[in-house]
Amino acid sequence: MPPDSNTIIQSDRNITLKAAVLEAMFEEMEVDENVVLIGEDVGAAGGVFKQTEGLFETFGADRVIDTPISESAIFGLSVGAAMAGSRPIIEVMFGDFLTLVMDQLVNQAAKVHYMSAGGFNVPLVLRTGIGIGGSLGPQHSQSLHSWLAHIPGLKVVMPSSAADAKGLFKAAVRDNNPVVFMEDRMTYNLKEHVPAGEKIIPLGLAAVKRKGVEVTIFAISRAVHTALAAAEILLEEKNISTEVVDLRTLAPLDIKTIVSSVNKTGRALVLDGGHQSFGITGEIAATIGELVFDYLDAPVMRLAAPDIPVPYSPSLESLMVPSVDQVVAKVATMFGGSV
Amino acid sequence: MPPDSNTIIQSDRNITLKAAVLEAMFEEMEVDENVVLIGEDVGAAGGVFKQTEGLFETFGADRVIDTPISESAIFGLSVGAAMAGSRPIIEVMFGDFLTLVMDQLVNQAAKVHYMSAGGFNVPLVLRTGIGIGGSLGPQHSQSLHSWLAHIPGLKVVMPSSAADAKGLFKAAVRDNNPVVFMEDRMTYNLKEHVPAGEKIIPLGLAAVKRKGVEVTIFAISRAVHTALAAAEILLEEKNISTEVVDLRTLAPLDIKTIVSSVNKTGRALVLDGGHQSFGITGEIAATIGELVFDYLDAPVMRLAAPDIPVPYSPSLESLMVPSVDQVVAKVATMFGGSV
Amino acid sequence: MTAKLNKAQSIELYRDMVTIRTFEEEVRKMFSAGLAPGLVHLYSGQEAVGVGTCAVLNKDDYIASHHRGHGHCIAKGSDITRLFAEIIGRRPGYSLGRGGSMHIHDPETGNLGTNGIVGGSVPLATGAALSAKLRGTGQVAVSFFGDGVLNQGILFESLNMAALWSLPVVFVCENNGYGEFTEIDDVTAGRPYTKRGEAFDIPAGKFDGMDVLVVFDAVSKAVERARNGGGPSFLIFDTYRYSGHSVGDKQEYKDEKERQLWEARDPIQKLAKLMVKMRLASKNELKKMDEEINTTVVAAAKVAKKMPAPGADDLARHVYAP
Amino acid sequence: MTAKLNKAQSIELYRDMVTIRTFEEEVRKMFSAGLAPGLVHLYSGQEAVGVGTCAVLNKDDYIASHHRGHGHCIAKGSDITRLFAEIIGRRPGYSLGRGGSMHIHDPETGNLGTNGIVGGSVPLATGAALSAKLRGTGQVAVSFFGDGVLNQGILFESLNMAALWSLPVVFVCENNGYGEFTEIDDVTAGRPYTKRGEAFDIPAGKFDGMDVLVVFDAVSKAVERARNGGGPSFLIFDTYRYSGHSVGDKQEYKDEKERQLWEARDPIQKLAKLMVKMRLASKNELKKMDEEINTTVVAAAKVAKKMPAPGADDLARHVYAP
Ligand SMILES: Cc1ncc(C[n+]2csc(CCOP(=O)(O)OP(=O)(O)O)c2C)c(N)n1
Ligand SMILES: Cc1ncc(C[n+]2csc(CCOP(=O)(O)OP(=O)(O)O)c2C)c(N)n1
Ligand SMILES: [Mg+2]
Ligand SMILES: [Mg+2]
Repeated sequence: MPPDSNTIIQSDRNITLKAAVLEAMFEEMEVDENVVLIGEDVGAAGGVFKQTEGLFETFGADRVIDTPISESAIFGLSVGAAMAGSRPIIEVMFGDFLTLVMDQLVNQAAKVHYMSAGGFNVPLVLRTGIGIGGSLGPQHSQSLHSWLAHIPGLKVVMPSSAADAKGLFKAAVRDNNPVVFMEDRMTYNLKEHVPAGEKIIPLGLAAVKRKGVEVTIFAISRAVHTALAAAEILLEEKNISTEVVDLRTLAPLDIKTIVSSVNKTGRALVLDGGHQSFGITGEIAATIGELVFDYLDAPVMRLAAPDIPVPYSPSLESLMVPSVDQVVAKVATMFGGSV
Repeated sequence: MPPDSNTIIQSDRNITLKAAVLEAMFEEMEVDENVVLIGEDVGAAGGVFKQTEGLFETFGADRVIDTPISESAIFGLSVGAAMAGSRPIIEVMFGDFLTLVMDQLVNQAAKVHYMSAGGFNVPLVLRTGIGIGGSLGPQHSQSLHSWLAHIPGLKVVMPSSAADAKGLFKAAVRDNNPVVFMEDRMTYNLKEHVPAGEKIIPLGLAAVKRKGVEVTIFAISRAVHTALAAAEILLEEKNISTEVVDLRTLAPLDIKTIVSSVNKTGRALVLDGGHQSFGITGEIAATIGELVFDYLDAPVMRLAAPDIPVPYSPSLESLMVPSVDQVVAKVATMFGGSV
Repeated sequence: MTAKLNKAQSIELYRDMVTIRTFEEEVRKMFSAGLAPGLVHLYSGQEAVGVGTCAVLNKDDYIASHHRGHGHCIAKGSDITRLFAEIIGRRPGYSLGRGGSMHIHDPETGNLGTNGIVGGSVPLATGAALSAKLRGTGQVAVSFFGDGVLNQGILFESLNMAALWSLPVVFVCENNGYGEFTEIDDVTAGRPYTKRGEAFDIPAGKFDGMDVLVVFDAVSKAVERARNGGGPSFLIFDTYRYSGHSVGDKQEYKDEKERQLWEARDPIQKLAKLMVKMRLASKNELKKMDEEINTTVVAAAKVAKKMPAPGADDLARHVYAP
Repeated sequence: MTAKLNKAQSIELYRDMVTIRTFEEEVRKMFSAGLAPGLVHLYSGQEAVGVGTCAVLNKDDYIASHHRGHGHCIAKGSDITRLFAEIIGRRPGYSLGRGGSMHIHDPETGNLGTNGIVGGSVPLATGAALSAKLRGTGQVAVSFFGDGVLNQGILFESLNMAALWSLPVVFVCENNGYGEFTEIDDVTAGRPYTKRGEAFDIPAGKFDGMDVLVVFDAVSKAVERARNGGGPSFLIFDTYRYSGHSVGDKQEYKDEKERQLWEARDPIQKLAKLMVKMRLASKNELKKMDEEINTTVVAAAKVAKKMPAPGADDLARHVYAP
């Protein structure tokens, strides 16, 4: 039983992102017995962040599998299991440890369907926690989503809120491709109303989280909340009408929604929590520059984490996360002296 | 003795890129006994592409070390050795196998200097062959330079020609940081005059390989040659004056040269051999869009490998490499109907 | 097995080994003629391992192969024309000609693929075994790998989980003495190498990989154990690759004597002699079979060479599954 | 060592163990007071391993530590005030407060760092040993790692190269029975675990990690062998962490009895009893020492707490070496 699933009544389903993903796992494991969960401490312990709590008790040790600390082979085994007909969900505790599974992810999982001319599928979900916060230090704070989005054959999902997380996770489990599902730990406890039951959000659709007409902020994962807060301030303090687009998935990337928003607003800021250089902001800004050039009233701006290992000390760590103030300031520059 | 080093007279130093790097290794190993070469088949066999030929005979098994097939630990040991005072050159046979060393590269090598507040350096060069060609198939044709350029603490060098390769390799060996030196195998046999002896090319300086005034093509590694060939055709057939900038290093990135070139030409195409989406072309195009916006006469365009695993069959493989014709066509579109 | 070897079985083993040898000769010719564009690693000399192993397996059992994998594909039952086609990059190949020699997958025969990453396929086989166990299908998986993999970390991680969960997987190490141009004994500590399996309490053994009946016996026991829930086995077969690491390698690092010693133990000749001795086949019958096989293989090669290359519209297919 | 244990030595071992225990208590308090912002993993209970090992080493010998590494830093001779400072993220810390508990490096004491990647530091120690050998310095390196690392591939790869090249490295596994909340025996195949070293022909042994003299003896032999060109050793010390995985973990997965059994073998009490019995120190002297250490450690903590956080201009320093 996932916590609260029975006790929460429909009208009061205000739950956290963490609980929403857990609920998605629970539901998907219930409908498809080929779905198994594999990872370190995911079983009896219920996950180091209690993010898999209750699954072991419900589905047993055969379907909720505690592993040794062997990231490379855990993931490699999952690829083989997926090729053979299972649908594994693999948890990699910290996104920083993706560095240990890259060979199996990039050279095997991402290419098997292509290399076998469609003969084999690799239906799996790699779930991992990312982001800066809580002073976890340089080796536990990285967000390497730009790497993954660069690899043909992988899908990359990064929800910003509970309802999206649930719907996207369910879509990820049902997808026949390797999907990397990245959750910023700082969003784990964000609550919102999550509709009960079957609500699947197809991968590849961005969501306009706030409508506006003068500038668009593109963001994903935790950064969406920064964007929304900045939009509020921009309206109140500078009378700038800001649209906020949550990309939700990087691969597939919803270029249509990106283009149509900037066509309307004429200005764009791309915001991200990963390191800025050679990260995702470049791709999105470049895409906009290429496709919307004639409608641009200002250069496409970018804001992401500085190119520095994420430090431990809270006073420095907080400088690594693009702030609401920085976003406001950056957007203001796009309106020149006029604001 | 590096091949030819004695027999070639100064005036006739027309040597291949492969020989130039070998010469650089030879010279650096001669002047600094802490420089050691480590890798698979690099010793007695002289490298699978004969790229380390002669080093074993000259420097012996203590300094030219044949390893087991254990990429993760080979690289990890090298990091430890570098921290302790050695200056290893590590060869990873194919750039695709970087996936096996990412943990030690990203979580250790790149961050040690920062995490130790300057207490330890990690002076090493990771040398690897990349690129598309020769039908090596999906697992032996990747160019993952965008990953590396995204990681603070790493330097990334990608020479396009023999003289650059030698000067940059020597700089890389003398650098006190982890440097990834990537050579496109398709450039291995390109020859040019390489000055004898000490000529170090500092990391972080792009080179204008052809002067022009109407459009700039930014490229790196093998793609520089595509750009140069296209520039020639553009001049002859369309009377377009094209500047070609060889970035040479991605980290540090020579933004000054990039900006000043586009300030002059007003048009830019970014060309690369890696997959296009979320690759390096996005970063460079976005940087130009941000910094040169007011001087742009056309959207910054990009051309790179499609987002598809690199296929084996020659007829398809060749479609993965941006061609001279594609570059010419793309540049032509920037001049609208006027050309 | 020698004692109870019957005619049908012996002929099947013989036929498969000769088919592989003949196939590889054709591949070598194709390469020399410039038809096989990439790297090709020939299996000649190692036939007993692949054939002896796959002879034990059911069609729906899994194998995961490596860069020297043509022999495994053939032994597991893939179509040789389509194999040729893939190796020379033609559209009817197993991957539309987009994978080549190192990336041949055949779901029909449970073949999880030849593989370009040394060690990369070990967890794939182990994971297929995990899935078989979870789904209760009774399938077994075989992981083929070269001696070079004895030093890849992912092997050890896989061994640990296979043992821990008693997975129905057989680890088959083909020790041909070399990884590319380096002698395996020069870069590998610990003797005998079977201790690498025993460290995980996995039953391990080292066998003559030039004798197909020895292989068949050893693998039979391992597969039986696996199928009965007894977990993995770790088998090392000593064998030899007659060719260079890939076609084109002149093998200057090997000495002539070594080569002769191994060739004297040729797995095909060995079985042939035994069959004649046990009166399972006459020399003439074997010779006839050789010729038949040669005709078939040469014909298949000819067909493959006439097959079309993939078209531009094949480039972007199958990047994502529907 | 028991037989020839002298006063000075025993006092040094005792002092280091008590310092670590006291230090960790202060860290716990700092964490509870909200001063240590990240994750802290305490070494309490395991002191004998770090202290017994480092007592054998010279100052310029290398160690590479792991996420539970405060004890190693102290035993190797780092300054406790700067350690506290780093753990609470203050500028005078070893990394300007930018590394924290899991990223403490001290070149002065040959400490290649505590480490946040399970298994990540094993090749660092092995590589430092390679460098020492190449440079002919006579230095030895110790790789400290937890039982969880027994299943990480990079351990095996490192063991192989260490054995192959007879590197002066000692592999010290601190088996405290758990990796986070999972019992090591539940996820680790093969008994005894020393077979993981023996597979590479590395001399291996399992020892009581609650007895500092046992540790000292075992490591002494290993270091001597390493220094004399005899290559690596693989030592497993059975020990116990009194605290949770990190401060905050309530350890519901452990049972009370187990805890009591281990506490009865407390390494500090054990040495204390022996010292009294051998008349190397009286109970009173030990008590006085405890108090002195407590005063010193508490004072250091106090100093650290007053130290400034790093400034914004420290953020971007040292991304690249000059
Ligand atoms: C991870 C990885 N490292 C290196 C290589 C390059 N490589 C291809 S085959 C080979 C040797 C493999 O030796 P072995 O496993 O003994 O197989 P054999 O070729 O002898 O059949 C090497 C080093 C690779 N393909 N993958
Ligand atoms: C590569 C990697 N995987 C997982 C983790 C998360 N993690 C941190 S400590 C730990 C348990 C380590 O157990 P062990 O090695 O026995 O050390 P102990 O904590 O018992 O001292 C885990 C899984 C990590 N830090 N690095
Ligand atoms: Mg071999
Ligand atoms: Mg432990």
